[in-house]
Amino acid sequence: MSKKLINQPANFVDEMLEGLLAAHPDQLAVAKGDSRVIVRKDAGTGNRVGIVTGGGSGHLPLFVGYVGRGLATAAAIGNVFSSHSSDAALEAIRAADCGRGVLCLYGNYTGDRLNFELACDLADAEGITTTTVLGHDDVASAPPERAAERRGVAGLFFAYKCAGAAAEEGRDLAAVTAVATKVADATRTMGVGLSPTIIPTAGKPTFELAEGEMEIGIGIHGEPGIRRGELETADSVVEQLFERVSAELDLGPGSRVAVLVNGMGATPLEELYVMYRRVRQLCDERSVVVHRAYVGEYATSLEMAGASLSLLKLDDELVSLLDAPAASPFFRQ
Amino acid sequence: MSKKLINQPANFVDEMLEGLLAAHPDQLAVAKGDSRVIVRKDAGTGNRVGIVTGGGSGHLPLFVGYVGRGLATAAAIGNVFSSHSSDAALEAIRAADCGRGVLCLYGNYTGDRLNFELACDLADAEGITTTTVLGHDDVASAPPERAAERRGVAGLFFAYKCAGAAAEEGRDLAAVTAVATKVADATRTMGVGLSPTIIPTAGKPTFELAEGEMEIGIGIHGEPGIRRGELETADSVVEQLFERVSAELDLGPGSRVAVLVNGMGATPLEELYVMYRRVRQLCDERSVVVHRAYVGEYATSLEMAGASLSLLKLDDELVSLLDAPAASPFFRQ
Amino acid sequence: MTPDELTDLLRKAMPLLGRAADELATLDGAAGDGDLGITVSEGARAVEQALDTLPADVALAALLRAVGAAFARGNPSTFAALVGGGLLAAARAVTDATTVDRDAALAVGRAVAAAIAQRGGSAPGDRTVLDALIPSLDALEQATGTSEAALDAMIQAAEDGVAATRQMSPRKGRAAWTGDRGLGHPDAGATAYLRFLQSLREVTVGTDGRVDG
Amino acid sequence: MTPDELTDLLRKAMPLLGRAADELATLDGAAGDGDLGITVSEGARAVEQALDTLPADVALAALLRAVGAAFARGNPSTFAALVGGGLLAAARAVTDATTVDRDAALAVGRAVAAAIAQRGGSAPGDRTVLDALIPSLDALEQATGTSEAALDAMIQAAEDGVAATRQMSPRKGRAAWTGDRGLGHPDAGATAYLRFLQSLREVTVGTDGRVDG
Ligand SMILES: Nc1ncnc2c1ncn2[C@@H]1O[C@H](COP(=O)(O)OP(=O)(O)O)[C@@H](O)[C@H]1O
Ligand SMILES: Nc1ncnc2c1ncn2[C@@H]1O[C@H](COP(=O)(O)OP(=O)(O)O)[C@@H](O)[C@H]1O
Ligand SMILES: [Mg+2]
Ligand SMILES: [Mg+2]
Ligand SMILES: [Mg+2]
Ligand SMILES: [Mg+2]
Repeated sequence: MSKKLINQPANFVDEMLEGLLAAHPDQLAVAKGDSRVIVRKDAGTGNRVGIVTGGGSGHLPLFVGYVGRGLATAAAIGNVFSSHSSDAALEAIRAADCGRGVLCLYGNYTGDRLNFELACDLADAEGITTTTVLGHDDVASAPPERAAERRGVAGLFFAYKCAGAAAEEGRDLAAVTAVATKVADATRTMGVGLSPTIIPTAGKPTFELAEGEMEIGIGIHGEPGIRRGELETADSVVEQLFERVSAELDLGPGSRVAVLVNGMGATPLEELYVMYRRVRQLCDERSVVVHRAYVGEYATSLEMAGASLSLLKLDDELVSLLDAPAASPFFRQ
Repeated sequence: MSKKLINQPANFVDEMLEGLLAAHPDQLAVAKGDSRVIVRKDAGTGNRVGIVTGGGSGHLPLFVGYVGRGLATAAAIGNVFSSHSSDAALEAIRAADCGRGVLCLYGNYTGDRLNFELACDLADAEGITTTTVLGHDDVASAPPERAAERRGVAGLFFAYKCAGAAAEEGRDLAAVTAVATKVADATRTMGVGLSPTIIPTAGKPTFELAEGEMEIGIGIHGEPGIRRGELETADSVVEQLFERVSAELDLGPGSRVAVLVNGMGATPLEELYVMYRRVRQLCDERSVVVHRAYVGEYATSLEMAGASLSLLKLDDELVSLLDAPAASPFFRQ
Repeated sequence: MTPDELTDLLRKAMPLLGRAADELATLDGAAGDGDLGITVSEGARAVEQALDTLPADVALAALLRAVGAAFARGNPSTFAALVGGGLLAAARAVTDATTVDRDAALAVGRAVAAAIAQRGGSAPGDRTVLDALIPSLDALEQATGTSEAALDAMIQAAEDGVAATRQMSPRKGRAAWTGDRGLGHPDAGATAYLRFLQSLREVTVGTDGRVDG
Repeated sequence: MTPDELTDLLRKAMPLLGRAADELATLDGAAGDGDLGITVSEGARAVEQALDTLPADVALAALLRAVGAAFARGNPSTFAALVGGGLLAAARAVTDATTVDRDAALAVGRAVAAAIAQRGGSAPGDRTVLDALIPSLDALEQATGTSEAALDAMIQAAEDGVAATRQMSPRKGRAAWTGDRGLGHPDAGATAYLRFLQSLREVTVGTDGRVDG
C-alpha cells in the first residue's frame, strides 16, 4: 500500500497547485485561462523572450519549480507522470509571450511533445512565434547514435538556468533558443534507482525492486534502466555513472563542467554529498574543473530512492549565464 | 536491509562533510582545530556576535545547513543521531567568536546539552562569553507545563533565521540572545511519521511502522509519538497537527504567523504543498495572517517518510528579522 | 447502425473499460511509467460525459470529434494524444457519412491508424497500439457476415497482435539497448485497444460473450 | 588487584561489549533514537585503544581519566557524556588510591553514579542507567567473600534493576504523556551497564560463568 500524505488521489495535483500558489503569491500566479498553468508573477511584461515548460507532475521542483526570475516564464502542469494538455501548453505560451516570441523548453517525452506541438501550431495561428528545444540528457535511454531520442531528465535544470539568464538579459528568441540548444547538447545524465514510486491514483508501485537491489540507468518515471544488480557502494555507483555521462563530453585537462548530483526523492541529502565527494575526486583526477556544483533535489520521482548525476560541459558563454542570478520558490542563486 | 548510497557506514559523516566542503568552498570551511566543525567562510571576522549550533548528523539541512550569512556562524557535527563532542563544540565557539561573545543555539537533547555545557565552561575559562538558547518546539515531547523539557525540532530554523538576522545587524550578545529566546518560546511544532529511519552503522530500522500506519507526534530521531493509528488523509493529519501547535500560541484574528511545513526526508514536496493548502485554509478561517510560508525539507530524519508543521507567532520585531536576507548552501532568501 | 446507435453502444461500453485500469497500469509500469491505466479510465469517463452532451441525430464526424477531443483531454498523455488526435483526423475523413457500416468503420479505423503512425513516427512492429489496431482492421476488411462476426474477427486479430507484441522490443528497440524489464509483457497500448473491442462486444452481444450470428 | 591488573581485565572485557551493540540499538530505538549500540561499541573500542597507551604502574585515577575521556569521545552522546564524565569525576574522587579493593571500587561507582545523577538531573526510578548502577553498588557494599562473589552479587542486583526498568516510564514520565512504544522494554543504558558487568565476569572467571569462590 502507498504511504502518502494526500487526500483524494484524483485531487492530488490540483491541491498541490493550490498549496503552491497560497505559499508563494509574491512569485507565482495561475494563468487566466487555465488552472493548470503557473506563471511568473510578471509574465507577459518586461519585453523578454518567454520560456515555457511543462510535463507531468510528481517531479518537483521540475517543472513548475523553475518558473521564476532568470529561469522559465510559465509551466503547463499534467497529472502525475502524464503530459499536460495541449490547452494548457497553449495558455502557457500565450501568458509567456510579450511579443518577442516563446521558447518551449521541456523533456523529450512523446506525450509532452505531441501536446506542445499542437499548442505551437495554434499559437502560430495566433501570431505568436515559438521555437522548441527538447532536453535529451538521459544517456541510459538510447545509445549515442540515437541521442536525439533520449529522454530529458534532471539536466534540464541547466537549460532553464542558462536560457533563462539569456532571456533575462534581453536576448532575442533565436539567441535564447541557441543557448538552450547548446546546453541541451552539452548535458548528460544518468541515474540509479533504489526503490519504486507510487502514482497516487494507482496506489501501488509501478515496478518492484528487490531488497538490496538497484537499477542503474533508471528513468525519471521508473522506466527500465540498463542493468539491475546488487546495491553497490556510493563510490562504485558514482564511478559507473561518471563513466557514462562523461564519455560523450570529450572532457580533458582544463575542461570546465557544472555538476548536478540530484536526489530522486527519498534519498537523504547526506548521501548526495557522499556521492558528490567521489564525483569531485574523479574530476580532480582528470584535471577537469568543476565550475559549479549543485547537490540536492532538482528533479524527483515522487518517493523514489535514488540519485542521478548530470554534467554540463561549459564554455565562456555558459559560465557567465550559469553564474547569473536566478530566483524561484525552489531555486535561488 | 537498508537501501543507502553510502560507502563504509563508519565513514558516512566524514565523507558527507568532505562532499559538502568540496561543493561549497566559497561559503563553508572546516575549522582549524577540528574536522567536525564547519564554519562560515568569514567566521571570526566582521565584529558580529557568533552563533554556534550543533547536534547529530542525519538531519540535513539541520544543523550545518544553517551556517551562513544572516544565520549561524558555525556548527559542531556529531555522528548520525548522536551528539557532537564537547571538543567540537568548543572549537566551534572559538571559531565563531570575534570578541563580542557567542550564542549557542541548538535543540534540547541531553547529549547535545552535556557536550555544549562542558564546552561553554571551557570557553569561559578562555575568556569567551557564551549564552545558550535551546530549541524546544516539539509539543508532542512534553505537556505545556513542562514545555522547557521539550525536544527541539524543525522550528529551530526560525530561531536561526531571526537570531542570525539580529547578529548580522550588529546587535550585541544580550540582544541576539533575547531574539533567540523570544523565537524559541513562540515556536511550536508537531510531526507525523509514516516510515522508520535507518542509522547507517546499525543498518536496520530503529523502529517499525506497519503498512498503512502513521505515528502522530513522532520525534526527529523516531522517538515515540503521541498516538499510532491508521494513516489518515493529509487534511485530517494537518488538522490534528494544527490544533496542537496552535493551541499554546493564543492565535486570534489578526495574529501573524510564519508557517513551516517540513518534510522528514522521503515524503515528496508535492505532498507538503497539499498539506500547506490545508494549513492556509485553517489560518484563513481564523483570520490568522500567514506572513511567510516555508515548505520543503528543513529538518529531516534521513529517509523517514513524514512531515511536521511549525508555527511561529510573530510581532513587528520578528517580522523584520524574518524578512531579512540570508544565504547558506541550503537556504537563501 | 446509425451514429446515435453507436453513441448508445459507446455509452454502455465506456464504464466497462475502467475494469482494465489496473492491468494497463501494470503493463505500462513494466516498460514505462504506469500512467496508462489512468489515461484509459479517465479517458473513458470523459468520453462518457461527452456523449451525454451530443444532440440527437448526430453526424458521425461530430460524434468522432466529440469523442476524440474528450479522450485527448481526459488524462493528457501519449496515448490520449495519439488516439484522441487519431479520432479527430478520422472525423475529417468521414465528413459526409451518416450511417456506420463496415466501410465507414474501416475508414475511421484506417484514418486513426494513419494519424497515429504519422504523429507517433511509428510503424507496425514498433510494439505500439498499431500492432493490435492494424491487424484488426485487416480482419474487418476481410470479414463477411454479421457485424457481430466481424467484431469477433477483429478481436481475434487484435488478440494475436497483442500476443505478438510480447516478443517486440519496446520503443523502437530500446529494450535491446537497455535492460529487459518490459520484455515478455504485451504492449500496454495494444492491450488497451483489445480491451476496448472486448467491451464493445460485451455490450453488443450480452455478457455471456457468445455471438448470435 | 592493582590498577594494572584492572587494565588487563578491561582490555579483555572491552571486545566482548561489542556483542551487545545490536541489542542496545534495538532497545534504544524503541524509546529513543537507536544510537546506543554505536555509543557502546565505539566507546569500548576507544577505551581499548586508550588502555594500550597507558604506562605500567598506572595510578587508579589516571586509569579512570584515560578510560573516561576515551568513552566520552568514542561516540559522543548522552550516555557517553554521562558515563565518561562520571568516570572523570571518579578519577578526582580516588586521587590517592593505588590498589583496587572493594572500598576503592565502591568509591568509584558511587562517584560515577553521583555525577550521572547530577549532570543528568535524574534520580533512581527515572528509567536510566542509574536503576541498574545504584542497586549493583548497594550489593557490592553488602558483599562479603571473594571478589568473584561480589561481582556476581552486583550482576544479580543489576539484572533485577534492569528488569524493574521495564515498568518505568522513560524520561521522567514521558511515556505517560506520549505513546507507550518504549514501555515493556528494559532501559537501554541500564542494560548496557549490565552487559559491561557480565563481560567483566566472563573475563574474570572464564566463559563457563561459574564462580570459583
Ligand atoms: N510513438 C508512438 N506511436 C504509436 N503508439 C505509441 C507511441 N508511443 C507510445 N505509444 C502507445 O502508447 C502506449 C503508452 O501510452 P502512454 O502511457 O500514454 O505513454 P507515456 O506514459 O510514455 O506518455 C504504448 O503502450 C504504445 O501502445
Ligand atoms: N538524564 C539522564 N540521566 C541519566 N541517564 C540518562 C539520562 N538520559 C539518558 N540516560 C541514559 O542513557 C541512555 C540513552 O543514552 P543515549 O542513547 O546516548 O541517549 P540519546 O540518544 O538520547 O542522546 C538511556 O537508556 C539512559 O539509561
Ligand atoms: Mg524528498
Ligand atoms: Mg529527501
Ligand atoms: Mg505511460
Ligand atoms: Mg540514543
